[in-house]
Amino acid sequence: MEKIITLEEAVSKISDGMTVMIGGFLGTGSPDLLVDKIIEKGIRNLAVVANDTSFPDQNIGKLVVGKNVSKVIVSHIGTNPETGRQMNAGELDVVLVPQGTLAEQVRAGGAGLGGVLTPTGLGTIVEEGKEKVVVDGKTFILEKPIRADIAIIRASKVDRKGNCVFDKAARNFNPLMAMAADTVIVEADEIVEVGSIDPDQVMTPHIFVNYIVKGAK
Amino acid sequence: MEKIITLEEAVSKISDGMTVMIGGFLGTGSPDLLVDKIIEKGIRNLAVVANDTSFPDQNIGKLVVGKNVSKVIVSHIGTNPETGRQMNAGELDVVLVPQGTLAEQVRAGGAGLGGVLTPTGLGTIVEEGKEKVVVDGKTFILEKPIRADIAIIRASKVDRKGNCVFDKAARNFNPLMAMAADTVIVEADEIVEVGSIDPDQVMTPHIFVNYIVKGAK
Amino acid sequence: MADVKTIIAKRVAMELNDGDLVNLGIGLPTLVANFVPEGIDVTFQSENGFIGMGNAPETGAEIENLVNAGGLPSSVLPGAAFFDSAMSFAIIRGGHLDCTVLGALQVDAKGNLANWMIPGKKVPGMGGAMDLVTGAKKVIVAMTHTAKGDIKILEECTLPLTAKGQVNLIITEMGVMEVTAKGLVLKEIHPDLSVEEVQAATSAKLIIAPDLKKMCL
Amino acid sequence: MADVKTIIAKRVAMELNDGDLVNLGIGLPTLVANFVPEGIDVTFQSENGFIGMGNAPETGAEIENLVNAGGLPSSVLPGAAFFDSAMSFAIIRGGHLDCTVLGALQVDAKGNLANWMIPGKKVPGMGGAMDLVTGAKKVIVAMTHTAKGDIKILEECTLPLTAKGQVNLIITEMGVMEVTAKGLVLKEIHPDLSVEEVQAATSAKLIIAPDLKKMCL
Repeated sequence: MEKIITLEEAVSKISDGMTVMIGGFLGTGSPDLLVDKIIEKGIRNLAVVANDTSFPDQNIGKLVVGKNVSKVIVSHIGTNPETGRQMNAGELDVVLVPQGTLAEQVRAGGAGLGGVLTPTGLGTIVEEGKEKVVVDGKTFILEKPIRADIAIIRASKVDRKGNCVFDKAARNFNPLMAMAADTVIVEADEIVEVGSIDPDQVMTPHIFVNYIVKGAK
Repeated sequence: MEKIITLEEAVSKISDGMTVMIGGFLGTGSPDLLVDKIIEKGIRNLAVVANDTSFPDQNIGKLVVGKNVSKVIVSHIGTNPETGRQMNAGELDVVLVPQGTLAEQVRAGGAGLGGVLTPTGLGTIVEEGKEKVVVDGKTFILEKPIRADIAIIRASKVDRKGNCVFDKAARNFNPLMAMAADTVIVEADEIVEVGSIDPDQVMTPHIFVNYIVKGAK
Repeated sequence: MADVKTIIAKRVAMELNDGDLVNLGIGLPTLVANFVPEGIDVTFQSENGFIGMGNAPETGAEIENLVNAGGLPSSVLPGAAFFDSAMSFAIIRGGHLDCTVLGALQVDAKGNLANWMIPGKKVPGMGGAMDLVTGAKKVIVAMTHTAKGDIKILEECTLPLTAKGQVNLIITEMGVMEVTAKGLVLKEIHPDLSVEEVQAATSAKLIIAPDLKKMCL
Repeated sequence: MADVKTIIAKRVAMELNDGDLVNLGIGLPTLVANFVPEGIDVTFQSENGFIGMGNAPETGAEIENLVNAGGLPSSVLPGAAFFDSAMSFAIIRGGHLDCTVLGALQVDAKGNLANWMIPGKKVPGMGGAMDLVTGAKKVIVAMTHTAKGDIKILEECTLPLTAKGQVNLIITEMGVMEVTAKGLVLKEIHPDLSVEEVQAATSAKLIIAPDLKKMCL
């Protein structure tokens, strides 16, 4: 099964209205070529799950500015004023989630768990409308798993089977999202032969990865 | 803070009646010297959380044979006939847990989550006496987090701060248990200088590790 | 008659597809790896913590810390990846495993499986079996049709269940049975046997597929 | 008067202990790293995915994929470790973080904190703040006592909360206040100020510690 495809082929897997997970943290570790291609193709009405909406001129930030997105589920929008503007204008649905909760929700989506029981958000507006579960006298918010149609992630080194290695702080949400989407596309800074990554150092096993595109590096 | 201590000092942290997590899978990746020292010291009445009770002549298996243990929380006892004999004779309390549930319970204990919502065990005796939670129409068993007083784990390479690297299939429960105990002691096949492990390849960050003992290798 | 185990393992192998991730239980199911059809790429998981499992190494060529879920020496193929037990069962529970092949003490017309304990006699524990049967996309029971004459394919299991309603296919030396909403459908039959002979060895009422085929030995 | 931010950061640093894992919020709290007392070893976490954070690199010496949680270039010290966002927040939520230092829009006598949104005006999102304040063993609010004359230390917060009852200590240029069951106890005061002056800048009723000390500048 050949997983390496062109950018054009990769983005053809993404349609208007899909839920898309995008790896990265303020742009670090985000799949830049894939996002640029989404904008070029004019795909719209996407629901994006990501840590943040980055900066206006970077990755997810550009998707917001380009109005390719109708909903974002993120922990932070402060670095992208356009996200706040669209939210206040009623043009963009913004769901804000505590970062650790978001990470566990994505992990739960990938791990077949029914939800996440977290103390984070208790006594705040985050708990509004959510079920609470008491375990041994302690109260937790039940946060639901999150899955997506597509995850687009970025890795520094990927073998031709799809085993991924991430570099430094570019790891962040990437390995979690790779587990939680029906289709996973990785933008690889470097594509290497199978067998050249030490099996102990694989961070995302190849079985999670459907397609590989070569990044710009 | 010097973390490297002697075997004698390490085992002095363990007292009769404690709950002890022990890494390993049928002995692979288990801390052999620490377990032998527990037996030598005659520590008794331990509650052991582990994947299995290994073989009678190996690691946790020896603890069972030596009657150092009054309770085990494990997924499998089939390779150690003595565990079954003690269980049937009413000498040992055996709690059997599906392996994936056990892994998540330990992880939840370490990650501050209130519990695990899993479909595993539905319709079986595993669900007996347990709360169920329905999320979006699907039913899950609520399994509680597990923590321990002490975790004793095994790593192949550990730096003097406590950063751990595990080797091949010896990883198993070790990194999970390192997160879920009040005190964590790692038996290191090799102790290396701080800075000699690539920060991208650390599998258990040093902040989880309280003490390091040199293994037999 | 050709070796019974070989007949079963060969037939199971025909169920595997290119790109599949497969987990083989201990014993008979392990033999399936020897019969993967040429030209397809199947990845085997060992639930103690890796994918890309290869054959057992020859005596003397064992690799330290590399054992399978039965604790026996194992090997990995190029492109393998090691991980911890939480990741291993995230793969299993999260629906990333295409197929699991297990033995049974009993299996029934509703797809219930019992393979982890005989109360008062033998309680090895469920190990990873409950997660495997609950999480895998396709669950194949591979076993001899009867156990020394005792019937194992029942209208309803009497032993404690491993999972409820999760079995998809039962493959024995006598035939191939699919679990459907209406009951067990006999889809293939050993060329030397009559339908009556198979039914006589089966408590569950067999529905005979209109296009009943001869099993390929 | 010495630089206000320096006074605050220096005083916060005195709260750190040998072996602590500490997370510093963006802005003023970041300065704390410059004043860690000699002879103690403190590890800093960056919640986007590492521990062992060092100083910001000089211009031109930035390291690819190495940014802090504010997206700014960062560095790591020997013994650092990178991980994904789920692990990062397992550390935070799981009680492995000894101390978090954050700014506030408002903080109150009950230990409530508001620092993530001003409804209708500014909604940057909570990022990791809710998890940090909920999970850290010790929560220190480090901020200027008032915001351009506006009072920030209240009897009860009026802005949406970040977390309920989690703040332990408030450190400003005017003094050090501990959150207790009875209310805010003023434990240290700026040497140039009177208790009345501090109370005048504070809405919450201050309880004056019997052993009220002069703040060490």
